[in-house]
Amino acid sequence: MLDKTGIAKRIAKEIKDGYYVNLGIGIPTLVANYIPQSMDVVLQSENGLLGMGPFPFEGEEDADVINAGKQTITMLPGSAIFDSAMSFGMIRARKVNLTILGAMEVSENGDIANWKIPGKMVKGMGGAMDLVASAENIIVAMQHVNKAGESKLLPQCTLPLTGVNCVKKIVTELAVLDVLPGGGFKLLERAPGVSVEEIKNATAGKLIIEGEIPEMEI
Amino acid sequence: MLDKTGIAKRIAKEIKDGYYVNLGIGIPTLVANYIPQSMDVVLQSENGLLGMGPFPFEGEEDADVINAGKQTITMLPGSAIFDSAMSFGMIRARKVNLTILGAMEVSENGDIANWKIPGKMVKGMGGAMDLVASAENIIVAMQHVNKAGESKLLPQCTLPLTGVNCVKKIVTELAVLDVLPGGGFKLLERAPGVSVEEIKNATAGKLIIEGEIPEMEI
Amino acid sequence: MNKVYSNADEAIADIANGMTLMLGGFGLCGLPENCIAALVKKGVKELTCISNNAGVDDFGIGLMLKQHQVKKMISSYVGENAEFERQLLSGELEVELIPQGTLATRCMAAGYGMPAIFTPAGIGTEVAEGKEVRNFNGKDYLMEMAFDADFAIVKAWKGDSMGNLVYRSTARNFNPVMAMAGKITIAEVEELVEPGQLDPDYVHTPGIYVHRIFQGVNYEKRIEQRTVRSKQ
Amino acid sequence: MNKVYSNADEAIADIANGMTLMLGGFGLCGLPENCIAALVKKGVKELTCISNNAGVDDFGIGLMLKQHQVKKMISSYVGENAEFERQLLSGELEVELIPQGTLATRCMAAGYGMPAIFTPAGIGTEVAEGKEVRNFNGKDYLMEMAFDADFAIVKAWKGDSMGNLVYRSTARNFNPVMAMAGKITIAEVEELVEPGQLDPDYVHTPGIYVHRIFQGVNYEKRIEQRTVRSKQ
Repeated sequence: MLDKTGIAKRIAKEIKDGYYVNLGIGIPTLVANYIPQSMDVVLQSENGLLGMGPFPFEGEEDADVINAGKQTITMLPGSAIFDSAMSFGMIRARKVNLTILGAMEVSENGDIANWKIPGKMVKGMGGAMDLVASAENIIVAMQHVNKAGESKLLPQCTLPLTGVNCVKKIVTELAVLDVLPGGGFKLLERAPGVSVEEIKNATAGKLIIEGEIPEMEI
Repeated sequence: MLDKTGIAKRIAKEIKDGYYVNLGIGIPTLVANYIPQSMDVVLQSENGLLGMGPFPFEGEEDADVINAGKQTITMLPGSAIFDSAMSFGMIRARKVNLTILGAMEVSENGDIANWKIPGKMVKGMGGAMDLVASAENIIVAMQHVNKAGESKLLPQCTLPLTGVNCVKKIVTELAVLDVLPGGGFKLLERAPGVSVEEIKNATAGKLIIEGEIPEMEI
Repeated sequence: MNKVYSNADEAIADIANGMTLMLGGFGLCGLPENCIAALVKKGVKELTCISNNAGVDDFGIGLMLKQHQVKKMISSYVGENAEFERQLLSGELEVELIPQGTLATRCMAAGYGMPAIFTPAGIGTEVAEGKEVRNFNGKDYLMEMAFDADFAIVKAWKGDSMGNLVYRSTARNFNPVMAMAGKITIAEVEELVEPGQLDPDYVHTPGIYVHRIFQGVNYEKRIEQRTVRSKQ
Repeated sequence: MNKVYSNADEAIADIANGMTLMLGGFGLCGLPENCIAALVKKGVKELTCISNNAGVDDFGIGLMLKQHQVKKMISSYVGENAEFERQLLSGELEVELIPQGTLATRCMAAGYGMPAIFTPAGIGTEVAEGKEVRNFNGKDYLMEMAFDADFAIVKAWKGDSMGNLVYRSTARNFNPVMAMAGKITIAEVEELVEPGQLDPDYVHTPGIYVHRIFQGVNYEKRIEQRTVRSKQ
């Protein structure tokens, strides 16, 4: 089973040289730490920055330099600043190659819910609806089951949707799965020490298992 | 009767302190020379400049600094440069207070034709269609009659239209006229030495004459 | 053309009860702090506020919420404000949550004189309810309307007396698109300069969009999530 | 991520007959001179060119027209080119004249992922023929579609190897909106610099939009209407 760092490390392997990547809050943010130094990858922060760097050294924080999670950050050489309309313009025009974000639920046809629990949590969707509606390549980073032990990979989402038919891949503490265009979670890899049976038990939606499922390499 | 300079001078009187003004090619360009120094007026050039100044001194031309007529110009302190989309964005959003342009024909309901003579001249509309479709306040600077001696103030335009119901005021070598919202050219002022009769003869569209028509002051 | 005001109180003097305001900033970054303080002092009420966030309990728009000055918030993310949540759940506050890109683009539409724009954000979700859906090239889009705000209130780094504005780093965010979108736009700046002191090539908001400008004071520029790494 | 090409020939090598190109510039100002020269040299044909103007007889897109490389021009103003007029009247050249703001905004729409935009430009004229008219708040607008170009070719003043661009003065014009709009965007620059040498706050076109960049040579920067005043 993977910890959060493991999930981030596994997702980092999906990133290719030359990619522009938008990382959501939470586990996706950690992915930045595991992108190989040899690769030219540019991180987009939807509040208006291309070229996000690591957190600043203590004492060097700048209130005017933050990411979409409102965290103080730094900018790398070759950064560019722009306004919010252009930021979502480049997202909508599919100039961002990969979007990695968290989810509360994903359905077997690629719907995602991650912004609202009626009567309980009303924080808003932020940029998530724009990202999932436009990105060509969306990877969800999340736990396979919720705190109540219920599967988050469902036949249908029960929570209000963020977007429909959009998630392409899911990486959890147990497995890597593709969401097939025709519907269904296709099991690609098992986390180290996790059995196919455990993944089956944790997946409420249609799980497609073909042939031997390899253990993932991180 | 006014010469081109006279028309430009008379139009300059329509400009108010604080106005942002777009000047078309030809007579409208001359208007810039007669804006009182005491007024803060900013000239917009639709190729992407606010704060157009006079022509450069000889030897100081810069190929990168031109106006919408492709003439070399200068920029005044407080200028701003922007791209073509923003330029027409501010025009469309009616941030430009006054548009002055030439015309081949104007109809009594405020239609304007100034971009095409079928089979003869096909230069294109440039920014004129955008300007006339959006500007709140459009003054046409033109000759009252064409070279064949035919009136350019018509019941209906005969040439392909640039815009409909948009011209508010016309200044010619003979007169100043308002285009009334309900239709008709309301005669406001006569050029020095020009009689109402002469204006009547030169105007094919509906001319509205109420009371004494003063001679214009320039 | 006198656009220069002496302070926030003067610049916002005619903002009245019931008006719709756009307020720049992302989180607490690039906030028009002076104008918000002046609005709180003036006590104007029943406002509709269009702003990406609702501030925190004791800063930003949170200060206006605390005084019950806001009737309705139009935002994309409001998760940092307990008082906000209380007012929302008790029904004191009306809230319209919309996607962040939709918020930005509806501002831009207003500034560019476009009555509506198309975006796929929200298709298939409750955001799409009651809205026109239109298919282009096999993909569905929502038609979203340009905003209509009485005032846009923005914060820039530098500005000149003609209203030209320059923003600094990610404090730019929503400020330029809102600056274009207000019927009247008020800009507060950290440094007010004379015309000619800003390079025309690097003006972010041309002065034509800005009606009032003043030199702000005492910027706190609070940091919401101070994250650092230690020097090794 | 290697975006840097050694010259125009390399950068345009895969532009093929029948493609649709956007070309930046206004008149002869801010023209991608090197790429135009390379396209003429390569002799690629049947092109659809989206560009505000069509150059003059012996410069700019006029050079491509002379070689009969252009099948169709989409422009707003073409009045400076006799060869153009001859080809148009003889039916050799197809021409679509559209309002300048519509041209710019259809580029921007492509760059911002918006399939269509609304503009009042052309309402009641032949430009409106066959297009959807829609009324918003009592005013009619045309729905105009985003452009779809295989390549956008732009000229900037400075650029870095990550594709970030800075334009100079009114040579900016259509270049930034076209840079955003190409499926593949090629930028030629007067000065190519290393990442970090352009101030992130003053980048006009973020590198994400630019796929290829090269340092141009021998810029002529011809002036179309040299107008001066004499020193008194």
